[in-house]
This record gives sequence, C-alpha cells and structure tokens, in this order.
Amino acid sequence: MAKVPVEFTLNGSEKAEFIESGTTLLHALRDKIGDTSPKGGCHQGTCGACSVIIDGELRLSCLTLAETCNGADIKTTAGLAKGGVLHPLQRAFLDAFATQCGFCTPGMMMAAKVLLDRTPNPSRDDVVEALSGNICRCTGYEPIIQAVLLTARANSQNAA
Amino acid sequence: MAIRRGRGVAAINYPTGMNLGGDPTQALVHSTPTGNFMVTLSSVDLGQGMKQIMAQICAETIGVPTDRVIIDTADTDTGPHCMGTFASRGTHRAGNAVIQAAKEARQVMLEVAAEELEVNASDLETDGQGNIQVKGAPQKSISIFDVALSAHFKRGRSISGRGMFLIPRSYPEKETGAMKPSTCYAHACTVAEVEVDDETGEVRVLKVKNVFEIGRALNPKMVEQQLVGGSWMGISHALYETTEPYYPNRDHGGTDFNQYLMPGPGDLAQTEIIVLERPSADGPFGAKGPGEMCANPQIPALANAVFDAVGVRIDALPITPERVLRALKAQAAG
Amino acid sequence: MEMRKDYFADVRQDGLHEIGQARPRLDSPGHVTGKTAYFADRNFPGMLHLKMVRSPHHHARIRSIDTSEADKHPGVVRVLTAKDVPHNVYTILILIQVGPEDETVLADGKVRWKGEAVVAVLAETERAAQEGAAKVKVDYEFLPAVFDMEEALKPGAPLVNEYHGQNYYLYDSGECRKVRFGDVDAGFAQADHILEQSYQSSPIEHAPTETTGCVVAPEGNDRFTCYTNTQAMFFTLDNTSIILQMPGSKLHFVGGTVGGGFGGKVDVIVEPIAILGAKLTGRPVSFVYTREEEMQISSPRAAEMVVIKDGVMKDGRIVARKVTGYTDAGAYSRHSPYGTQKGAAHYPGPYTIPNVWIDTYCVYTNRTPSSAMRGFGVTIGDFALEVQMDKLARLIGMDPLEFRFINAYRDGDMKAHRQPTEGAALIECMQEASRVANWPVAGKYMAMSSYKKGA
Amino acid sequence: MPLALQTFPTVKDANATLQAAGTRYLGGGTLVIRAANEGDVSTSSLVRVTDPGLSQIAVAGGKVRLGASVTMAAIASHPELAAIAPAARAVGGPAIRNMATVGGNLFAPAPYGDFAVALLALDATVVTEDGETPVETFLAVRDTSRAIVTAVGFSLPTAESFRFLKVSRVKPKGVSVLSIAALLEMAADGTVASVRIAMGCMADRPIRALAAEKGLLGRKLTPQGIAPALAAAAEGTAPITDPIASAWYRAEVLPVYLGRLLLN
Repeated sequence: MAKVPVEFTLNGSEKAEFIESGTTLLHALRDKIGDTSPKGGCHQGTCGACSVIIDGELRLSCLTLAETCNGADIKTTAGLAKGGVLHPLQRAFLDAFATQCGFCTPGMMMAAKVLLDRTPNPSRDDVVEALSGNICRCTGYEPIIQAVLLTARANSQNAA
Repeated sequence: MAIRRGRGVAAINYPTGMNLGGDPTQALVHSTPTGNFMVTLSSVDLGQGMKQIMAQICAETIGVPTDRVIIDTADTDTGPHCMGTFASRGTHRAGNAVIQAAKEARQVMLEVAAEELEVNASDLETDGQGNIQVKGAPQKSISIFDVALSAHFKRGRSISGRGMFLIPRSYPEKETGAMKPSTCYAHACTVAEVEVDDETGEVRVLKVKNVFEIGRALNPKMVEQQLVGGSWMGISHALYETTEPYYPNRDHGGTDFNQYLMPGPGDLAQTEIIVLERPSADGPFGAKGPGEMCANPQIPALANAVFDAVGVRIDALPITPERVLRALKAQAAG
Repeated sequence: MEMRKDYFADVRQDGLHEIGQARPRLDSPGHVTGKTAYFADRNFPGMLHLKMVRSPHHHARIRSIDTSEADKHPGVVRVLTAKDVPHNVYTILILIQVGPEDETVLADGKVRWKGEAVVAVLAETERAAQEGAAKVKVDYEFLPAVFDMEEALKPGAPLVNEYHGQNYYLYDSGECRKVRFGDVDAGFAQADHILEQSYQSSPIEHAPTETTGCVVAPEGNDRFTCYTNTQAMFFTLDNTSIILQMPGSKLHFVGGTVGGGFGGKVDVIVEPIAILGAKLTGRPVSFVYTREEEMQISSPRAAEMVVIKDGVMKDGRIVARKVTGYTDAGAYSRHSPYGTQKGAAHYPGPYTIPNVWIDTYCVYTNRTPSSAMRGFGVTIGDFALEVQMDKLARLIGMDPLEFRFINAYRDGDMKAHRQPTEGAALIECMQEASRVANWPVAGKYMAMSSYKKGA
Repeated sequence: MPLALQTFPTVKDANATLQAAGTRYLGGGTLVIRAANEGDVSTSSLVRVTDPGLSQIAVAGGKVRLGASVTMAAIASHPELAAIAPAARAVGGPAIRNMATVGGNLFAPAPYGDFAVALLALDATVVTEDGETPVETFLAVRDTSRAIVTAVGFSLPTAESFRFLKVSRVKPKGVSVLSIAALLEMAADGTVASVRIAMGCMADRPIRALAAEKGLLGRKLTPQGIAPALAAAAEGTAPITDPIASAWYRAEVLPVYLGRLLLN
C-alpha cells in the first residue's frame, strides 16, 4: 500500500505522518496522531461528531482525505483548553449542563467556536443554524444552545 | 390555508427497575489512606450521569463532600456484578447497593474515629464537610483524613463495605397474571399545544408542559437534563421517528441522520418541566427511575392535540404529515 | 425546570448535604476537552477490522457458502462462518432462564431477516475487510417471508423460527401472557358505552451518536480484554462465555462510558464474534457498527399493535378494559418475550378498573429482530391507552383531564395484576398540570389526593 | 484494492485518468468519500484537480460563472450572489456547505441536489472540456457523463425575479421533501411575462415544471391567477418515495407549496 506524506498544523503544533492514500482526516487524527477528540458517529457526513476547523472553516473530518490537508491549520476540541485552563465554551458547556453522553460534545464545540469567532454576539437563530449539522440524541439541544449563548454573553461582558 | 391550533393531555406511570425484579446489583466501597472513598461497581453510564449520582449517594451516606468520592465502574476484573443499565434501574438498584456498602464503611469509619476520640461510635456524627464530631459537642472532632490514616497505619482496620440490592423475582401466575412487576412507579402528566397546517399535514409543536413525579431529584440539574432530553425524544417519537416508514413494508428504511428523522434545533417546542417528589419506599433517598418515562407522555398528548386541532385521529405512529393529510382528505370526503 | 416542594413535603426529608444538590457532573470536563475515553478511542498496533457479510434476503435457505476468494484477498486474515462458533445458537435471556435458544451468531443453513449476519471477515484494514466481504459467495434458496403480525399468526403462515415451532413466543400461560381481573364480560354488559379501537406503531431506532461496537485485545495469557459500549457488563460477558464456551475468567470487559444507549446496547451482538476473531487470530480486533448497521441492523424498538376495548359509564367510570397487545419481535427473541410480558404488567395503565382482561403476544416475523428501548413494553402502550382515554372522554362528553381524575389510581387500590397501589402520584401530577397549563378542572378534583383513603 | 487519491494540476490531465475503471472524481467529498466509507468498493481510485480556477466565482455584466469547486458556503456569503444565496444555504449544515461543491450538487441524487434545482430554473450552462451544455440536458445524461465539470454559468437574476423554497421536515437543516426554484419576469400589467420553474424530488433528479410554467404565462400572481398552474403542477412528475416522504405525499403538497412560493 502506497504511503503518502502529510504535514499540517494541529492545534498549533506541526505534524508530519506517512499515511495510506485515501485515509480520511478523521482516521489520521485518531489512529495515527492520537487526537481522539473528533468522534466517528456516522462516517457519512450526517452527524457532525467529527467536526474540526480547517483554516478557520468548519469541516467534517470523516469526509475529508488527510492528504488534501497538506499545509493546513487544523483545530480540534483537544486544543481548546490552553495551559490547563478551559476555553470559555468549555466552561459554559459545564455550567449549562450541556453534556450528557458527551459523544457529540467535541463536534458541537467546534461548530460553536466557528460561529463565535465570526459572530461574537449571535442571535438564537444564529446558534441554531450553526449547530444544525450536529446531531445530539440526549439533550434535546436546548442546553447546548444555551451554553453557546452563555459563552457569547460572558465574552461580551469580559470585553466591556 | 389554515393553521389550526389544538392541545391535548396525557397522564402516565412507569415502573422502576426490571419487570418482575430478580435484577441484582452490587457495590463495594472502600476508603483510601487519606479518606477518599472508592466506589467499585460494574454499572454502565450511558450519559445519564450514573457515575455522578453514585458519587453523590456515597458521599451523602458516608458524610463527605461528593468530590471526595471516586467511581470505578464497568471493569469486570474489579467491579462486582450489576445486571446492567436499562429499565430505569440504574439509580434505584445501584444506588441502594452503594448505600448499603457505604453504610458498612461508615460504621467502620465511625468506630475508628470513636477509638481516636475515646467516645462511643453511636455518639458520633459527620458534618458533611469531611469531619466526624461528637453529637452536641462539635468542637470535639476529627477529620476523616486523620481517621483514614489511623485506620490504615495504626489500627489495621479496613474502612470498607459491601452492598447488594435484589428485589426477589416474581413469577406471574399463569391464569390470572397475578404478579409483582415493580416496587415503585414514577408519574407524569403532559399538556401539549400544536399547530397543524391543514393543507400539508405538518404539525408544529408549540409548547409542552410536563409535570413529572420522580420520587426524589437526587441532583436537580441532572434530572433536568434527563427530563428535557426525554421530552424532546417523546416529541420525536410522536411525529418523526421510524426505521420502517412504510411498515410492515420493509422498504425505504433510513440509514443515516438525514433519513432517520428527529426534530432539529430549529424545531424545539417551548418546554416547561415541573418536578414533584413523592419519595419511594425502597428507593435510594426515595428516588425512582425518571429516565424512560419522561419520553412517554408527550406522544399521546400530541396525538390528542392533533385531534383537538383538526378533528382527525391518527392512531398509528409516527404522526407524519402524510398520515395527517390522508386523514384530512378522508374527513373532507366524508 | 421548577421543583414543586409543597407536594408530599410531609413524607420527604429535605436539607441533605449532597442529595438534592446540583453538583457539577464529574464526567463533563472529560467530555468538553475530548478526553473522555469511549471504547473506540482504544487503538492497538496490528488491530484487525471485522466486517459482516449480511443476508440480502428476508428469508432463505443457505445452499452453500464459498469463502475461498475472500480468504485469498490481500489483507484478509481470517474468515469466520457458523462452524467456527463453539455454541452458535443462543438467546441472551437464557441467563435468567428465558429460552429457548433461538438465534445464530452466524447464520447456519438459513437466514430469517434481511441483514442477518452470515460470514465475518477479519482484515488488516476496514477497506480490505469490505473488499473481502464483497468476495464471499453465498448461494441462497428463497423462502416465503412474512412481515405482518396478523398474517404471521394465521394458520399456514411461513414459519419464521423453527426453534419456536410457531410464530409466537410460548409462555407458561400459553400463546400470550395473560392478566385476568374481575369479570370483563359483566363489565361490558353493565357499561353505558363500549369503545374498541386499534393502535399501531412501526419500529423506532435508538440512534445513539456512538454506534454499537467493541475493541478486543488479547492479553497474551489466554485472556481477552474487550472494550465495549454494552449497557450491561456481566450480561454480555456471561453470554459471551456461553457462546464461545470459554470460562468467564478468560474474559475481561471494560466499558461504562457509552455514547448514548437508550436500550440499544443490551443485545450481545458484537462482542462474542469479535472475541472469537481475536482468539483465532491472536490479534486485536475492532468491530464497530457502521451508521447504516446501527440504523437498520441493530435491534429497533418493536412495532406494536394494541387493541383496546373499554366499557365506560356516563358518569366517567371505566368499568371494563380488555387489551390485546402484539409485539413484533422480528425473527428472534432477544429481549422481546420480556418486553411483551412487561406490557401485560403495565396495562390497564394508571387507572383503577374493576374488570380487566389482558393478552400480550410476542410475534415473530421476518424482520430485523427488535429489542429493548427506553420505555420498553410501555411507551407504545401508553400512546394507545392515553389516546383511548381522550376518545372515551369525548365519547361521554367529559373533559379529558377530569375523566382521568375519576379513574386515576390511588394508594390502596387493587391493580389488575393483584398488587395494591403504593406511592401513587398521578393525581398530583394532573393537578399541577391543570395549574401550569391553565386547564381548569372542578374543585373536587383539585381537592383529591393519592394518599390512602381515610388515612 | 485500497483507495488511492491522484492529484492533478489541470482538468485536462485528470480527465484522461478518470476514464479508467473504478475511478471517480473527488469534489467536496460529500458523495464520494461517504460511499467509500460505507463500503462501496467499486471505487478504488479518486482523482482531484488543484487548479485554483475551479474555485473562482466571477460576476460580470450580469453573468455569473461558478467554478465547479466553488462551495455552497462561498456562494451563500458572496455579496453579489445574494439573490441565489437561499438555494446555497438550503444545502446541508455549515460544515457540509463548506465542502459541498457546485459540481457535486449536479450529481446528487434526489432528495439531495437543491442547488441544482436552482441552476435548472436559472437555465444555467454546464461547462466541461467538451464544451457547454444546457443544465437541463446535462442532468438528463449525468449518469453517463465522464468529463469533469469545470464550471456553471448563468445570468444573475434579480432578487425579485428569483424565488426558492425548500421544504424539509427537520429544521433548520433537513433533506428535502421537495424544493422549488422559480425565475419569474413580470410584465408591466402585473402578469407573468416569462417563467422557468424547477423542482427537486419530483423525479430522481431536478426537473422542469413545464405545465405549470405554461399555465402561468400571462396570468397574475393571485390565487385565481395561479390556479391553472397549480392544477397542472404535477404533470410529468415522478416523485420519489424515500424515508422522508412518499411519492403520494410529495405530489399532494407540490401545488400547495408552489402556490405559497408564487403568492408570497
């Protein structure tokens, strides 16, 4: 099996791996690099659990081939906390009791992060739209929506 | 086009634990040298928060803060038997086992403390903050940290306990069906409000007001998680979900989250949750199992609300726009 | 969420230290940082991937299975068929003496539903396993299939499962679980109105975001560690022990952190065959359902049909209720005989009715075996019961909520299965619903209590 | 054979390779990678093209040219494409829109392909190395098309003239019960001067509502005015049955939603 080199930045650190051609980014991250924060919920592009941020855009790592990410800047939920301090989104998910089984949580946070990076003061509709590609089977979505709105409120208070 | 409104009600009960009993769960509790408590189980957390609840139950029973408890569960090399997480049994069965184990451990802990304080163990109480004190004389106290050190290194005592909870199995009488299915039941009543589009059959859920009686809310925020998510699933079952949309025909089963329909974040009903607590006689601190029943009353409440709105009965689940529209057309045709 | 502490305050001890407190969840920090370890987050060097060859037919005899091309396919390490499974015919509730064994781990001579596991292919990569699976040749002879419960129960219907010998589960009470209380015919004779209605559901999937699966690693000492998302550790271990004819001491199951269950992960499906694969190859094995398998192969909530016949008086009292419930088990029992029986225990609902007749049938058809799901044996019954209650109220011109108060069970009332009611709280739930939903009922109902009458 | 990806700088190079058996073109990956993940072993080789021209959006002189690799998100956020943005936003959730391409959408089977419905109403042209093809013709033969689509072109409609409606059960993101796109030019007297209507889920691929179009010409957009068009809307359709809805349901609600689109 032909191996191909891939190099990208993952949560700020350089990664270089030889992978089999045709390997999805999800498998490369989880099985080669050891970042298991993106989850494989469907491998179809229908659940959002594998969501990552590539060059500032929300992507599904299960439908992205790793070798198309050469030179990319990739962010995952594993890189959200800095120096042991939780990211405001993570804090808000805890405070809002927005996790149950937790399997959708990393993907939800990626979707929410992209939203808040671009729209610091989102409306509820903005949040609903931003999370619309991510399935949660436990919470009924409301606590997750609240967690994102809570993060935005906390951010705007800190900025003020 | 007309958007027509209606509301419906439903009331239900739901048994806690495996039907007819016979479903044991065990727990072990022991103290570490510095007075932290390890609960060893083989119970499974599905996301409902069983680990956290077992920690709170152990903490309350021992008399320490919850963050002094560690849950080691679902490793069959270490955890004693649990029948499993299903049938709303986790909190009730495992919780009772943890209480029994924790009580036994607490007794040893108090005995060691009594020796250190030179009083009778029966005269001691915990303050819930990590200390043991003489009843009526709280200045005479010792920390659980010190008690555990003493037990381990001085007195050679194991601060530990074993717990087992089993409701004996009931066997239904063949001809009459006389049996004991369960020892306690949770209750609910839901009022749902809908809008029905009488040209397309689309049903929009405006509000659900759910009243749940769950014995005891051991952790109210976690109860809320279950009840809010359950209410969503009930709505989902009522209006969306099936693996065989043309049952009993086997064709066109959904194979992904696009085809298997569930309400999205833009479909959420305004949801109100009210909790009543009538403690059960045999539940841990009176708790019953709320996890399953919270998704049931919305289904008939919505069916009844659809009838209230447009005057057609949909007696088959799910209540799809197609079923509503077919019924409306039949109604119009007389 | 609001707590209404005024109800039942006299029987409740509030003011505890830890109980009743909204402590933060100890598992959530792991969830939000992506550090929580689910079974599939374990990865072992040299791990094989298992893919299943499944029946494309609803009901067929297997004339032959040819795995020779698959065996030779690059990357394929081992191909398993029924003869490789030590105790291939099993049923999971055998542990609590509910038989007979009626299901095969890998199909042997026959398939009974579209999607049934026939051949397992273990390969170096998922792709190689998929390719190997595509090369397995199975020669089928079609058999007539039955999908409709009423058809299945008719004489002459195709026999779904020979281990039962008929298309229903045979209880000690006969073809159904029965509850008989009072004299239901006398009740109907006395009733002012009789209403008989039929309710139907179709299968529902748990659809957890994490699919069913396990990762097995040989420990090197003849023991096998199985990382699994089962909902029941020992239930799975003990059934695996029976299927593989291995002492339980050789099995080590690790789990307890599951990406949603809802009842869908109590079937013992992936673990035995994955452990067998690890045993026969000496390699770690991963067997994870695809989303497609989770949606269409894993057991759904059963379709049910519920027929309710009620006798009701003009004053609102239900005097007789006859319920006939049918649970579509699909091709195999799994937990369905249990769930069907749970239904019999649940009817006639939280109401005190003097004359009750319940029959619940567990019916076999050529569809995906159904099993447990949140509300097992009850959810669809409650839909039927509570729609029926609405119809009855309207039939006699009574407010649907008031109608329920009249019939609601209270402490001490004898249930149809002959247990006295204890700890009832239906009335209080309805009273509170009346308040919060602004659905007024007569004062006498708001004054009612679930407490033992006269106590 | 394991899956392997081949990358080419130009469409011309890629087109030659694409002729080999078991080879498919990789656009956004939402169709092709999904199929591979789901165990479709018929594809063993994927081809992609890195030519940046494929990702370009050009708007000039009322004409739009969308490179085949342009994503739904790029269309939805393009300041000059606001008129057709609703059709791009109708596709998937945010992550899918960052990946799904114009070219891929042309091949998406119903109930997918909402953007292609819009392209059909816009009378777009599909560009390949072999030349330009009207989208209607292209859709009819897409199953046998082997040449890589490089771009689509169309005249930019005004916001008033272009209407788009997607009906889905799940909100805000769900696949289509049906989708309808309409390009309407009104005469000075308030009657319909010209019209093109395209529908999704009314066949296995987007199709025109020719009878409805005919019924609308010269009519006012009033309940009475559109009545003949609605009555004829289902003519020539073969709605799909899938887990979302049956053919019966789709046919029943098509005139309802077409009416709402025209009257709103």
